[in-house]
Amino acid sequence: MDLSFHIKENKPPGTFHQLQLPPIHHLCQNVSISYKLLAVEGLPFRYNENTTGVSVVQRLDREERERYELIAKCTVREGSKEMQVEVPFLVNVLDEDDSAPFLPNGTSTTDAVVEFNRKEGTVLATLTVCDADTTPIFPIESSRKKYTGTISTTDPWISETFRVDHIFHEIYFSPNGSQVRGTLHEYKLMLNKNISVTENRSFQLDVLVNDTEFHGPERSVMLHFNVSILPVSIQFPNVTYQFTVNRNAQRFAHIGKICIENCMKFCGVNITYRLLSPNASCYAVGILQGREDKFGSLYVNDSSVLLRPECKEIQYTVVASDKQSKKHAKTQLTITLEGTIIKKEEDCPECCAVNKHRAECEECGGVGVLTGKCQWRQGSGKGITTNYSTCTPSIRTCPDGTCDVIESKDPSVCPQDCTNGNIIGGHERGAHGIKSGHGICYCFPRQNCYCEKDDIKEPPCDDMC
Amino acid sequence: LLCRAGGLLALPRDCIAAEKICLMDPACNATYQALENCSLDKTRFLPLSLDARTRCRDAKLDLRSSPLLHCKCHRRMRRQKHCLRIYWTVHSSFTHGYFNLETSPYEDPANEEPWKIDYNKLAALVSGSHLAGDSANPCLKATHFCSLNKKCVHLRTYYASSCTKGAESGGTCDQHKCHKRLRQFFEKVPEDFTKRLLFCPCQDELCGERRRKTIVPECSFQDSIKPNCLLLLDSCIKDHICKSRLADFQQNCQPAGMSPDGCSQHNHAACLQAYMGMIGTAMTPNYVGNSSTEVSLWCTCKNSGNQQEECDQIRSMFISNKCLKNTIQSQMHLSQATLEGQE
Amino acid sequence: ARRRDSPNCTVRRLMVKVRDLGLGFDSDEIVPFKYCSGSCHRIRSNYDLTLATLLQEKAIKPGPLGHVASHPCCRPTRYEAVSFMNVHNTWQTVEKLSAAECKCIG
Amino acid sequence: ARRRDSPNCTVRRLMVKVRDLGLGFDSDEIVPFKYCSGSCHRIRSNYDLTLATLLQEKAIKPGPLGHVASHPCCRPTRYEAVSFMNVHNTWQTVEKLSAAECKCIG
Repeated sequence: MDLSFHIKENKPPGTFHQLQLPPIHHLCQNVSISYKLLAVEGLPFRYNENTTGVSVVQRLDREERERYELIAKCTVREGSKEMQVEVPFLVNVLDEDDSAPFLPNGTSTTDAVVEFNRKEGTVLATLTVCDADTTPIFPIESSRKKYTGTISTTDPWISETFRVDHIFHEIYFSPNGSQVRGTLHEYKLMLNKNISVTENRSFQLDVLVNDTEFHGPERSVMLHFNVSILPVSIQFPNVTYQFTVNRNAQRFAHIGKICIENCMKFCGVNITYRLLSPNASCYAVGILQGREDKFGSLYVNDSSVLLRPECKEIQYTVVASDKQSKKHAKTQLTITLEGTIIKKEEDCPECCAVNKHRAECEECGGVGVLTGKCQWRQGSGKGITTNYSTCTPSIRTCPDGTCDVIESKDPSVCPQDCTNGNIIGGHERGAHGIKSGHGICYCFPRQNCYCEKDDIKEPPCDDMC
Repeated sequence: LLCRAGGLLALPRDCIAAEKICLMDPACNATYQALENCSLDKTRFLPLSLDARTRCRDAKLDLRSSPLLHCKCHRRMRRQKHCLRIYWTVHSSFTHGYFNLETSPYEDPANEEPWKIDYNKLAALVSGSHLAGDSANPCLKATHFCSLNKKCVHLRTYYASSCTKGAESGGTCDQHKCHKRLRQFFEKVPEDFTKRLLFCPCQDELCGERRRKTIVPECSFQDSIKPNCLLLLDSCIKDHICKSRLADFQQNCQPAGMSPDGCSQHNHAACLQAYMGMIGTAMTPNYVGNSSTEVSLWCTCKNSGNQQEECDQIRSMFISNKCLKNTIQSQMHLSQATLEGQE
Repeated sequence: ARRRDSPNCTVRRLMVKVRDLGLGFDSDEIVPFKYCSGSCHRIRSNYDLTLATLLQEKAIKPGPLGHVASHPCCRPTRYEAVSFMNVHNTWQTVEKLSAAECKCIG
Repeated sequence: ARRRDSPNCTVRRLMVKVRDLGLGFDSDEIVPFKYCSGSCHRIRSNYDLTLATLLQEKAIKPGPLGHVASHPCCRPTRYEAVSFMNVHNTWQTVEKLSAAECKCIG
């Protein structure tokens, strides 16, 4: 059995507990019971043998020490016999908000640069404030209200454009050897909305941190963020784009990607790509862009054009424009058609993924093929694996675990990556489509996909079928 | 109220029946309505005013002759949640501390389990069939027994499939449904199977990991950040089922320093049942790792402020509970002995 | 000897190692596999009688196995999933693996 | 050579003498007989894949033909009756003789 007590810090000295002598003490004449408090040397506690009262002799400071582990010893004497029992006598010091916030390494200033990442929610910089007091995480609302962090500005643009996020966690201080809990408060300066590419300004943004329940001086600390918002340009690298396309390519064949300078670094900037073509009769190529994509994807939009001998080299102007700032950039794109036209195989499915075997796969074409024929990807064949065998219009892009913007245009392009229908047989489902499969995976667009070993014989179809 | 046709009718043990009887009597009905207002759920932990407390205490005294005062609930009953709501309505106003939940609302566990499986017959079936092979993994062997019992295999699939749905493609699972089906599994499947699945004695980490994964931790309790244990308790107390399971656990797994088996109730079966009853609630406990039999809640006492002690108390209910530790150890030895008996 | 009628369509149960399901899952667990088997001759129609005759007279070629059925099929009308842990202690669930109920259908 | 996929389940049509229906009607008329034929592979389930494996591994004995089906069946979902006059110029109708619509079921 442990004796455990809480004493609020900063309380004046006094008795906080009375050790009781059991009633039998008076009845048995030759029995004596006495108590002692051990391990009190140097500690602010006293035990009065006469009154059996336990008292604290000075105000306790939790930030100095928050826990005292004493021992209460009881001695029972009966004649010459003596019995002793010791039990832990724990004193926990409860916290009061009696410490002011302070800067852990004296830094109240930091830089916050906005360049390519201009998206709402981006954390630009973080500053920390310490407090020797504890901050309970439960219930969290009251702690958040207690320790505030507000942007102090009169500029409505700043209040609209930035916000401060506050999180805190427990840290330990070690004044004179014992470990005491305190709090590290983190204040993150964040974008509260997307910033235009043309925005270009620098200023100091101040955040007032206030320990609302501390009543002493210096209850608040001012944090300074040196904010610099750099303008970014919308321009193509000084090259023109050239791609060759095989005349046997089918609709939705991937041609390539178009990207302005630093496009992969941009965030929160909505760049859209368009093609302008002077030569309307040879208009074979289109450009698409996924919701999260930062580039444009070129694809074959009309495969019949590829078969026209008069269309050899097709010129386009590519326009990239930013919706918010209306800024745009242009560059040249040349598509060269190559290859001799091959006869399309009869009786082939429209979708490569339907083919279950290499032979029928490589004999047939299908939606999205680059050179007129589907490609067979031979897998490792061991268990359920991402490297499953399958028939695809292009091994480079399908299956790759991503249902990209071109594949999502038509269920027949790459059902392996895009299906949300049933997948039958040993498999693991990805965010879309098949993440891994057993043996050969084949799909019937808008119906099921199957992953199964090839050695489950299905009687071959005789010529009557 | 209960003297009819000259004979004293037995008190209805379950609270739903008791409530029906009480509501038929105007006086009891009025008292019961008064107690409903006292129930802490309604007052959201607001400290009751002095006269409210007196009114509530008088209401409870008035219930002395009503069957509501001593009614209980069964773990496997239909409308268990309704029964528990009645129980806590009657008992809520007298919860001593925020943490000690007084007595368990559940009927005495001893006469709870209606069916007894001839586990040895099943064991013979498994070891006789060429399928089981000579697996040294006791937890795997427990699944072989489970697969021979229709209810076990069906309800095991029922919880596992719903606890893993959505999570496989990087999404999030439906924890509420997962909890419900975990509770169904531990309530409806004979304990001969659930105990062996959950408390299988492991000698290696592969077996230990299978044991740890049995209740699908990624969905049943794990989260990206460990919550504070006070938050876990707060969520539990607000839910009648969790609160009841916690009261049952506190009662049946109460450690007692002086007692040889470490338990104040000396009933390992009741403690195991109470522990399994916690699975599928806000305070779902589980093995801490794959190389020890230590169990714990998924929570931390960091940032507890002045409630550090209460928080430590919640955590130590599981992590340093001698009664629970002995109970789990003895079940594992029992399973080990049964396995060795079959080989 | 009297030719006894084939057993009617019903659920049959078999304990199978997960590995033997042939789906590629690597697990040491055993699961119950329930399948439908049995005769559906009792509920044939005029169509079935005629089709059986034409098949027998080779007026119709059957094509691959099971492409032409001259009687209703003994098939599951309700399925069950099965969950298990694989050798990496990862939970996996196979949907519609086992037959929960069988009937003559079609 | 490339193995072409079996054609899907569909209605097929055959002109048949009433006598050849095998139902015992004595008539010189010819009637259209429509039946269902084709593959149902595209809607198999995990049950079917597993059953096919267990059959192939002889873990399950197939029993008489058609008692165990490891894929849905191509069967009529709607029937048609056929009427004709027999050699005694008496009208006769055979109910549910011909398939009006076929689907993969089960």
